[in-house]
Amino acid sequence: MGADARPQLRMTHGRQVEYGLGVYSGKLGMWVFLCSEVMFFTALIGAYIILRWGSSQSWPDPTKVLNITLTAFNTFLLICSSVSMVKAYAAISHGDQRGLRLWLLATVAGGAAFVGVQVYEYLHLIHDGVLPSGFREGGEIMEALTRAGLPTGGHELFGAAFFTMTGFHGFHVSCGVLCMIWVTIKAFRGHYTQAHHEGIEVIGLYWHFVDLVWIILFTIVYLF
Amino acid sequence: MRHWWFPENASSYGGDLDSLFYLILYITGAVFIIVEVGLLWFVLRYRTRGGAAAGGPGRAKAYYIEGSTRAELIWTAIPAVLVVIIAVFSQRLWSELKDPANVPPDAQPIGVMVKQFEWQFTMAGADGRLGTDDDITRKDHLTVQVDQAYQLELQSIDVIHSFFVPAFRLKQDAVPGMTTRAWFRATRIGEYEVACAELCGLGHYRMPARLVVLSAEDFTRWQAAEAPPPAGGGGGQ
Amino acid sequence: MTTVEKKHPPYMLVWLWLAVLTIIEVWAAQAGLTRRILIPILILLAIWKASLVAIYFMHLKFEPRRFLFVVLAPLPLAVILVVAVLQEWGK
Amino acid sequence: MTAPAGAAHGPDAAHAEHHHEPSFLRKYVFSTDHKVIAIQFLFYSLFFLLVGGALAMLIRWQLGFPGQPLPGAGVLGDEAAPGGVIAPKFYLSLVTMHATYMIFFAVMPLLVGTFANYLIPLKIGAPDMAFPRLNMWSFWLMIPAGVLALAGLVVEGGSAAAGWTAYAPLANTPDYTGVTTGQILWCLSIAVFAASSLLGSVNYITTIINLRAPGMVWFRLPLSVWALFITAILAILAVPILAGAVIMLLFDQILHTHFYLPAVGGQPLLWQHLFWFFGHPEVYILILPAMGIVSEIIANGSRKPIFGYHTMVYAIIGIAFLGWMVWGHHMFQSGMNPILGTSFMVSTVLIAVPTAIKVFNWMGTMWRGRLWLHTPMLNAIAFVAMFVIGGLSGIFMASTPVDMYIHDTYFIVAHIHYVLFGGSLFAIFAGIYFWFPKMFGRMMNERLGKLHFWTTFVAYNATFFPMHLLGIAGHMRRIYDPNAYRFLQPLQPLNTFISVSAFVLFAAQLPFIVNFFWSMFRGRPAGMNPWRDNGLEWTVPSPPPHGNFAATPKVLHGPYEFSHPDTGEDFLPQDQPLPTRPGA
Repeated sequence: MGADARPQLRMTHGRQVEYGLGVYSGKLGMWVFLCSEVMFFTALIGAYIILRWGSSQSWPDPTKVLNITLTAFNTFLLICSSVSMVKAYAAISHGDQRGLRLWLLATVAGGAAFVGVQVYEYLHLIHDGVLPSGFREGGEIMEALTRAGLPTGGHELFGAAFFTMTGFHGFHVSCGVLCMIWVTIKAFRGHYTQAHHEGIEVIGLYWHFVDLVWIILFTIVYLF
Repeated sequence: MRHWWFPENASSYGGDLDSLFYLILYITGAVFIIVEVGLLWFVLRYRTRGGAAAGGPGRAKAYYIEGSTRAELIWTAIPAVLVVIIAVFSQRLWSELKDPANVPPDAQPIGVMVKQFEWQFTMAGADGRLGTDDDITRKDHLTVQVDQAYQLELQSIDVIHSFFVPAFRLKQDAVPGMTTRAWFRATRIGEYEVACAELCGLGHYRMPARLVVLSAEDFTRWQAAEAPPPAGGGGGQ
Repeated sequence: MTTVEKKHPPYMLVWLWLAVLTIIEVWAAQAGLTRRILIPILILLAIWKASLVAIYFMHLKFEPRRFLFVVLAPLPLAVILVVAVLQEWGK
Repeated sequence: MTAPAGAAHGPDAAHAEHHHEPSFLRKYVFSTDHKVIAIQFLFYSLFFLLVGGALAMLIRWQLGFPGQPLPGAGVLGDEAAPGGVIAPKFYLSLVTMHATYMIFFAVMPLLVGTFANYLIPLKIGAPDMAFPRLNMWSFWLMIPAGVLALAGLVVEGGSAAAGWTAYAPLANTPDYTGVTTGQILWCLSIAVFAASSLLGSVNYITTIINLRAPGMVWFRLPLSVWALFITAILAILAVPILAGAVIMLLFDQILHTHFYLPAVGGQPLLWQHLFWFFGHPEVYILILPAMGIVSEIIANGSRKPIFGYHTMVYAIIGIAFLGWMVWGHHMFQSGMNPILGTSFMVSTVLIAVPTAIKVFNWMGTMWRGRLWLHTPMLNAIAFVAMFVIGGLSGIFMASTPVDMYIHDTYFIVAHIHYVLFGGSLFAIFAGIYFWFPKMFGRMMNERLGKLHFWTTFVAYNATFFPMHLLGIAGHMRRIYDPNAYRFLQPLQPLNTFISVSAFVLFAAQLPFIVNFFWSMFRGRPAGMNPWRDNGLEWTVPSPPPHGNFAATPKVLHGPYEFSHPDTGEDFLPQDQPLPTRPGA
């Protein structure tokens, strides 16, 4: 995703800071793309809010259905991965190639771990009977809710909304991890120097955006 | 030509709707004529013969004007005023049609259950309330009394349909999972057709229903004849 | 692109703030507060954390002011959509 | 903003030595040159325009001659057209796919694919788009999207049959329409189309903001670039909503989720809100570029500066801004809260004001001009004439009670076709006639062009104006055979007349097709500036070389200095200085 390397574009790059919003093309393009991602998650999270608080349907209590402590750890993991991304950017802006590589590896590890925990949580939930089409009769969750005397109504939509939102967020994190691996390989080849490292900042923007969406998702889906 | 224009109005508010339509027609018609005649006149008045060579050096040039804010103010203000007029008149009729508070107090309920490709009407019997024993249920057939207000309670079993009576200028979608309401008051005795206006599958084009408006006496006679036997018998079919 | 040496905000401090706020959130969610108090608190904490990430990690602090217009463009639209549709049944 | 000292404004030395010749594959197929990508989009969308038109002919045959076998329809197979008579389910697939192809795969790629790709870099003086590889991907993603959309026609069960609006319970429950894989393919093709459209829009916004030539400040941008810029912003913010909504519709079908199924708490109206929240910015995506193209061509054809340039820019921004607050006018009768109906009526009625400003400003441009009625100018004037009818008929729908009668009738179909065909398509024809010489280096034949224009103009009005009458008589949309309703039977002569005119309209496109392919190889060679226009694209040879400008142009004034009193010619390209008045 780094800036285009064609010679004459680099010449025009030099001039563009003067005209645009004072932001080079790669970063501006990524921010415009992130605006469209905000609208995409607006559609999904907006639908969740509307389905949950719009209709009179009762909604199973997420803190009971989902494993909060595991996802809290997962959120912390993603925040650490975000920090390591920023440290990588700070390292290369000081010209520290070794620091860049180490922090990039940490970021990739953090991202992959996050996706791993997410997949584990999915398998655990599906095993317990939380499906996109609703809670499975006789599944672990249905038993637990009925035993605790909690309402199980409206569970048909819970699975659908939960899996769609967190699923697509996981998909975006996985794409981010793949791009990060590609950037790390280029970093090991010395592609980024102190003078030219837009690629790191652009992938960093995407990574922090994905972390930002997770912060909102974690609060709305898991804690309410 | 009668058929290529509005069907004859047969409901109380149909006349208001038609007059609002004509108000908008006259306003937009005037603007339409101004623009089309203006365009035609400009084309005929200012066209040049020479085509490609028209713009050579030394030839007469067009009038060099960047624009005139005065003219722009005029053709901003006038459309703004016209659309506000249309909005005000529309809102008055809209609240009369849709505001639950404006439903005539004497309106009798009619239960409309729509399913893929047929209408089922449940007319309140003599007691004027639904859910009582004297309700009359008919498929694709609705009988009402003239000059009596009725409130439709539309429900759909499967997909979205739309209850459309062109003669009454009435249209209201029936959405599964919701009860949508609409009221009308027939003002002309006769038989009218009910159509489905929202795409609802293969049979969307063939689900007409008959809506019969009877005078007061005929209606009571019809109601008595059609009412189910009082001993809790099922609705006559 | 010969950029002047970029100032870097205290990343570790921001990281600490984020960790603390997350712990507070999780504690609040499980402390059995009534929903009327819980939901505003959680929303505020989420917005606080999100703006921390956006301002410091995404370097919005160092971008020209005009650029914020591009960044904040979708938010009012999201609010318009959700609020208008909630009007539908949220009586 | 002082210019950084290091930036060289002289001829781009680095550009001169860029001489290695790319392979045929790199140059024409997987090219990252915005001009080649634009021409790829052009052929792609003209193909879908033809396919969409053919489906429309089948629809008109069934409505014009209900139940009668169509000669040669046997090829469609027994399931779709038993004995040559179109079956009801196939009819619904025709209606759905006609709209889907025309909107998503013909008009939008033409306006936002072809013209944006071709004009933006050339008109702002940039060598290419900001992200050439991303630009290439935005075209190559359209191939799977197109294949998925076409696959519906041949797949078992037929293609999607729930209308291009795919309203909720009908579209996401296979047994209501009998279509299973067709609807899934439709959802997938829309999702892939959304990805391609986003990549394109990211490119256009970044290029316009960052890669403008020196001197090309915001208010020297041509109106077509302004329109394409605002359209790209609308696309960036609206298309993802469609992607999200369509993905939920897809999950309803394959994962048995219940987003829009009311039985278990889902909301059918949720789909309508999400779809139309995308839908209305979408129709402005379809019309704003057309308005930009028409502004260029009317100014050129009148040999006169555009009337009120700044107002035109603010009108585009006004339309785009209001475009986000009107989506509910598609849902007045859908069971939506009537109070919301009032607010949507007010915002919809307000949009008529900036539109009226634009129309009167176009007329102001033609007033006291020296009209050179070349074919692009004829099409542009027809755009203004026809778009006015479409805009005015829109006011009938904005008025909520009148919409109660005409909603989902042929009055709406007439409105759609007056703004989309009378509006966007006439502007597209104008744009193709106008920039064809720059794209292919040869002029299109004027006589064939005028023949195509007049026959299309007459047949178009004969086809779509009577639809207003059908709508007023209460003729509903998307019905297979109107004679099932007694009150529609007297309208059959109108339907037959419309169908015959539609066949004439389709045949009227032949001169354009012949002209298009014949002129590409045998047209009169066009010089650098055949239309004597001011845009930067007319200061480079046609077709422009790779990298467009030998030396980055320096822009000295706005793009509409026609008939300037002190210049010899009646036009003044943007990179030539304004003559200083002798005494000024």
